[in-house]
Amino acid sequence: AMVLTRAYDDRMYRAQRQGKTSFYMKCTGEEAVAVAQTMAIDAGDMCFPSYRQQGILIARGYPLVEMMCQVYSNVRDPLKGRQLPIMYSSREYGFFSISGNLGTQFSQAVGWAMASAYKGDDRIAATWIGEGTTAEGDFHQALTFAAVFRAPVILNVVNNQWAISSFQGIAGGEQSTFASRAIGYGLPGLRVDGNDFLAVYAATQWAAERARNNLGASLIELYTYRAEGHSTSDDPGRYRPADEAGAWPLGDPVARLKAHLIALGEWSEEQHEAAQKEAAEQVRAANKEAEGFGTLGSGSTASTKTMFEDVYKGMPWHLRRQRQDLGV
Amino acid sequence: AMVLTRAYDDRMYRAQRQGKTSFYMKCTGEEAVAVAQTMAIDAGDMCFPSYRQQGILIARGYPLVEMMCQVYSNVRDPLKGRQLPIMYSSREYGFFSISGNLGTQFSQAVGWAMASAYKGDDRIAATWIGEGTTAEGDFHQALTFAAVFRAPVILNVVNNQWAISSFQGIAGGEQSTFASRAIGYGLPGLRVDGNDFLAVYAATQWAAERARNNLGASLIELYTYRAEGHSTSDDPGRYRPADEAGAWPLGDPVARLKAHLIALGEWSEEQHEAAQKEAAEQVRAANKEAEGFGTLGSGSTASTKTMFEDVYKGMPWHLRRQRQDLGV
Amino acid sequence: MIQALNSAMDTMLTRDPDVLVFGEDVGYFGGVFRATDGLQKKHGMTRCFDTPIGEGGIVAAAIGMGAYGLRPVVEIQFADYIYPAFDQIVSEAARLRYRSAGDFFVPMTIRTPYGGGIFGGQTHSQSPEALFTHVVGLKTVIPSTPYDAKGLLISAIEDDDPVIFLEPKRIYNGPFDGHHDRPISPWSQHPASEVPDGYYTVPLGNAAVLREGADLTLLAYGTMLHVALAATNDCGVDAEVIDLRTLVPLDIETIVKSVEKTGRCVIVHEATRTSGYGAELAALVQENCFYHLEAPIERVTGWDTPYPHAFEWQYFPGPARVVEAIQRAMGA
Amino acid sequence: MIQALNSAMDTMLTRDPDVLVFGEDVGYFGGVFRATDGLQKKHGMTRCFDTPIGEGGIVAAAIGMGAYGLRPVVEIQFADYIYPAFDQIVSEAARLRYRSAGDFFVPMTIRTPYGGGIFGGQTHSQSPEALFTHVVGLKTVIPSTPYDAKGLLISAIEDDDPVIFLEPKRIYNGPFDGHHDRPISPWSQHPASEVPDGYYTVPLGNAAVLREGADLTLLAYGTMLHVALAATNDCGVDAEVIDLRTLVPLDIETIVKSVEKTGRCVIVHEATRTSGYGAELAALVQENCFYHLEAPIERVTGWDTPYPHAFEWQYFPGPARVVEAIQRAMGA
Ligand SMILES: Cc1ncc(C[n+]2csc(CCOP(=O)(O)OP(=O)(O)O)c2C)c(N)n1
Ligand SMILES: Cc1ncc(C[n+]2csc(CCOP(=O)(O)OP(=O)(O)O)c2C)c(N)n1
Ligand SMILES: [Mg+2]
Ligand SMILES: [Mg+2]
Repeated sequence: AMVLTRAYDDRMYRAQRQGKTSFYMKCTGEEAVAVAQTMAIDAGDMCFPSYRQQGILIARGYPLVEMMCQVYSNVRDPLKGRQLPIMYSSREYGFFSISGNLGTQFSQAVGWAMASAYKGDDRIAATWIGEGTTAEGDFHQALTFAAVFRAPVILNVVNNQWAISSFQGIAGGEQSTFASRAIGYGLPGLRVDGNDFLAVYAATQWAAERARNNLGASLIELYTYRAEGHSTSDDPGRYRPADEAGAWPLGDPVARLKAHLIALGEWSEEQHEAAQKEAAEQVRAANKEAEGFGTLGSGSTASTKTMFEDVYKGMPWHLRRQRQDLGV
Repeated sequence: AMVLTRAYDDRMYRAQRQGKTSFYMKCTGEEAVAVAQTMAIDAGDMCFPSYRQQGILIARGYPLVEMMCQVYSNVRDPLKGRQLPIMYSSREYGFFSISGNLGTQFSQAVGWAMASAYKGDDRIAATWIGEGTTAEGDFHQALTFAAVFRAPVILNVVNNQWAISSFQGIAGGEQSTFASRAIGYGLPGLRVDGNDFLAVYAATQWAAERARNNLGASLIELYTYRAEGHSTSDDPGRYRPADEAGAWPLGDPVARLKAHLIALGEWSEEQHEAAQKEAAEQVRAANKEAEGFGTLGSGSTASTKTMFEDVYKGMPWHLRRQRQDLGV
Repeated sequence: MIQALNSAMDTMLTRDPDVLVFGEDVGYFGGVFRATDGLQKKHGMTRCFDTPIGEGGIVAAAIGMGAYGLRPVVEIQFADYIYPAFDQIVSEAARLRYRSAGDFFVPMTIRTPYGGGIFGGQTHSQSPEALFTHVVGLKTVIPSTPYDAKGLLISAIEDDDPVIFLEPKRIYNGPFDGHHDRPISPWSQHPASEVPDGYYTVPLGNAAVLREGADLTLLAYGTMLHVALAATNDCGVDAEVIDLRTLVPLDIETIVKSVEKTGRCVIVHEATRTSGYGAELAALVQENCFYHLEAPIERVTGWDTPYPHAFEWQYFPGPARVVEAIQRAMGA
Repeated sequence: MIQALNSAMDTMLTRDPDVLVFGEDVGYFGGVFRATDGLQKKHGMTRCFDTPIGEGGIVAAAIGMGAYGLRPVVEIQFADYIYPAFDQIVSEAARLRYRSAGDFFVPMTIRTPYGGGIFGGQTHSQSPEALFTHVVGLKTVIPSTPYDAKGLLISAIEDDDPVIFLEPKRIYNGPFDGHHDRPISPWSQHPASEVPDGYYTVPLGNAAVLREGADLTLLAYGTMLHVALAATNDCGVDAEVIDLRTLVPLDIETIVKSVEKTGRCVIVHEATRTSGYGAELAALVQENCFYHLEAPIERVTGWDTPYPHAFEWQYFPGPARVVEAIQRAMGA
């Protein structure tokens, strides 16, 4: 899944560069976070991600074609062209609608978990936030409510050391770790090497166990590195050394897992290459299909009148009138 | 000053009960917090209080008459009858305008401290928040900014165990102490007996020292007890045992300091009674003067046209027109 | 009215296990205005409970619960304190259905007392309804009678979209017509003061014509509805008084029908004037009834200042000011 | 326009040691739109710096600094992300002077890019100006040309009241008249595109008549000002085009004078329609010019939906829609 996620990112990034859509965000170097954590929780558990956990959908087998159609805002886009590329949503796959507003999902996940507990449901919630975003009030409200109401939720801080142009110190990462924020709320705070697939898996499994047994929430800081730019609108050359990514000692999660498995004799270069080829092929095929449904600007979108739908469950008179004004 | 504060509270509380104003809030049982802390910092240091630190003004010698005129919203009210009683403001006495919106002052104090540091000014800021209000986002933003910018500020959490009807556990006080919230930000967190005048003084002195030497912010949790109702609009009988206040082991800060000083031979019952008499007298005299300027409803207020002033520095046309519409 | 609101929540807690009621001081204490009095005792700690003091967290939790499938009813202690939750309301609750193409939605009701007349000063007197009417995806409801309060609140709770339910705190415990210097005529004299037990609804989006009239149309809601009625009686003009009840979606037909009949319109609200909801109403009326209008549409509103404690009655747009506006409109 | 804004801040940082510039990615990087490019390098880390990602904390810090006596200029990265700071803006910055009877005030400027036309989707395209115009104590400013952008920003920074300074991001890097399908005419063809070096001001509260006309008055601001001009050229109606520049306090005289002359008025903004600032403008125009109006006041606005990514140009109120409104107004 990590390999597939990377192949997907590369393809979509190229698509944006080719002008097939307006925007894209990669998670290169952070694949282990979303993928290992998704594997460590149950398929029924609810995820409240930030925009850098596309690996969740891929690990859960959400169709690549649908993801691509969302990125292309085309006629098959499940979100009807309404959202910026990569702001996926799928209730069916336990993936909450991504918001452009940072941090809001963190405290919402606590509410979902409270509801699950109220219903005696054994599903838990998991949510992800960037280290930069921990400075928002939502982070504090999430920890406060999670502690007070003993909500079955896993609160993940993805510390990829950068928030667009500002390094983790601007968010307070130099005075203390983000994991230690949990202490003051009486919550356990774990800090793991986010590029070590197995470590991430183990820590998440522990927290999931704890939540499922109604022992309450945990905070996990996943220490990783944003290997690429913040998004296709960003130019990291302006604020960090070009070779920093390469110099990052904890390396590439894919390469590390591969090396580890090969050392164990569970995997081989050949198998890996084959896996990469297969992923690339799968992505290529999916992209071919997705592009068949149109790319941004190709004019192949949901019908314009859908623009006025879903503001409310029904359509009040003023929206009907506006739709008529537009003549659709 | 503690004795005077209590005498003041008693008088104003009675005034409200007599219908001379709309609202009042006492700090009974918490006098040591504001008074000892004010004595431990410099007169030039800036205070961003909540509504329960009237002791600051009294300790700094702000005229009782002015405080009373504010409570009565009368013609001499320095705030021109605009604010709810007890929402004092005095730049001259280093007392920031009290807001009805909880918590906002906490992060503003950090900004003031950043400004002081920027100017190379050695004045520091001190701010107070109730334990219940620590759940607001402002609390988190204050600690984050204070840590990142190493602001010379003292962040005080007054844990009087109650937030209107909810005990400190609703704010997360059972899972962990409020002092421990500081750890996750890399700030020192102190927890002191808020009813022990000398302990409060010592802790505050240490934090002030630290801030003044540009070593950064500190968080102090002052553990005390709200001996009276939340405000004159509140009826604690509905949510806590009537005798709880009496049963509170850490007792009355005034009585404790008195006993301590008498034990040391520095003070006597007679001196204490004299002090109480003098305070009562001082308050009585001040109140006589203040009531002379009118009480709420007596009609003796600032002129009605002042209602339209200070919305902006100048008065724009629409406010001039509205003032004319009212015919003032 | 407070009992009517309490009864609405009691009724819904009884009917629907997915309804939860929570907020600051809402549980054990029953709310600072007693709106949730007895609900925790009757329905249990898991159905009606106290929260930390964090409006943002309260609304965020409600959104998450809504995404799960519950129907949270939250109380913001005063409308003046809803701003810490503004991001969750505007960026999240209001947009979730749209941005997820219907995949997720927020069947949440936010109850909050608004308005002045209680010497609450500038942070216990605000009327922020206009802000919410500008946010697409929200419904904004304001009752003016006990009967409507219960029926509208039940409709709001059952509604699958987020509803901002603003409660006129000045008339929580009895009617008030703006004549602060006179004895108050009791609810009993008010048509809609009888509150049936049990379940009933008043649909969202329907205004009520509380007084038929031929000469002028008065548009009001909440506390000001009663001020408008008092002003009508005071000046003897045959005004048609319309209680909007729902601000968004607005019952435009009822308004247009009335103004086309009367040709004159006065709008009354307590909120500050500039960009208040009266502006939208005036814009709509002149767009829809331009050729029927015989006089400029008048707005009687709170002044563009914070609500000053000592000047409660100089600030409050009472019957006298409404009468002046009516006379200007009739004179024109 | 972005260089003009940068120059305004550079000028003020140079002139006044009490001016500080900060926000997310504002310091070392120079802002995601480059508005503060080079300012940290030139004026130092203590004058222009990066902050944590917490809009509430950013504004709170600015308020505290203002209380100290500084003149903070903060950037909110997108207007869509200003809501976490809404409580500090509405409950604190806007009210501090009033509630302290002038004892404390907030000489803060909040800069933030607003508006669509860049395929930013629903959270990088919002126009929330109306919300701020309803908050007493705030001034709301929106420039439409590089010259005004610099002059108004300097005035805002020097102003002793809190100013919400909304920047039309669509025209940051060049003009745009709404004809997304045609080549753009460069700034050079625009009268006010020349930006002098150094210090100069454009006063707050004064509108500008950008085109005199006899038949109809077009009210617009920001990006839509250029759309209004384009529409005028497209339909050949002799419209008077007014750039409001400051929404609060509004230059009512200029507007009234124009509408009394033309008798027709069309209001254009990109924000959603219901309770948008166009409602206040329509209400004011009909209150002040009722007897001069020959046709209903038209509003051309964004639809009452979030800004949909794929339907950028069906949402954006372009010249064609303005022309239709002009023709309706002329035909009436
Ligand atoms: C409330 C809000 N403020 C600002 C932004 C603009 N913004 C988008 S991403 C980003 C940086 C986030 O960094 P981090 O939380 O570390 O997440 P990462 O991008 O590293 O995954 C910022 C400031 C936003 N989207 N929402
Ligand atoms: C933002 C906001 N939310 C709610 C309130 C209503 N309120 C006023 S005081 C109070 C309790 C505060 O308790 P605490 O912080 O412990 O302070 P204390 O009263 O104990 O000194 C509440 C909920 C408010 N004033 N502002
Ligand atoms: Mg990051
Ligand atoms: Mg308390």
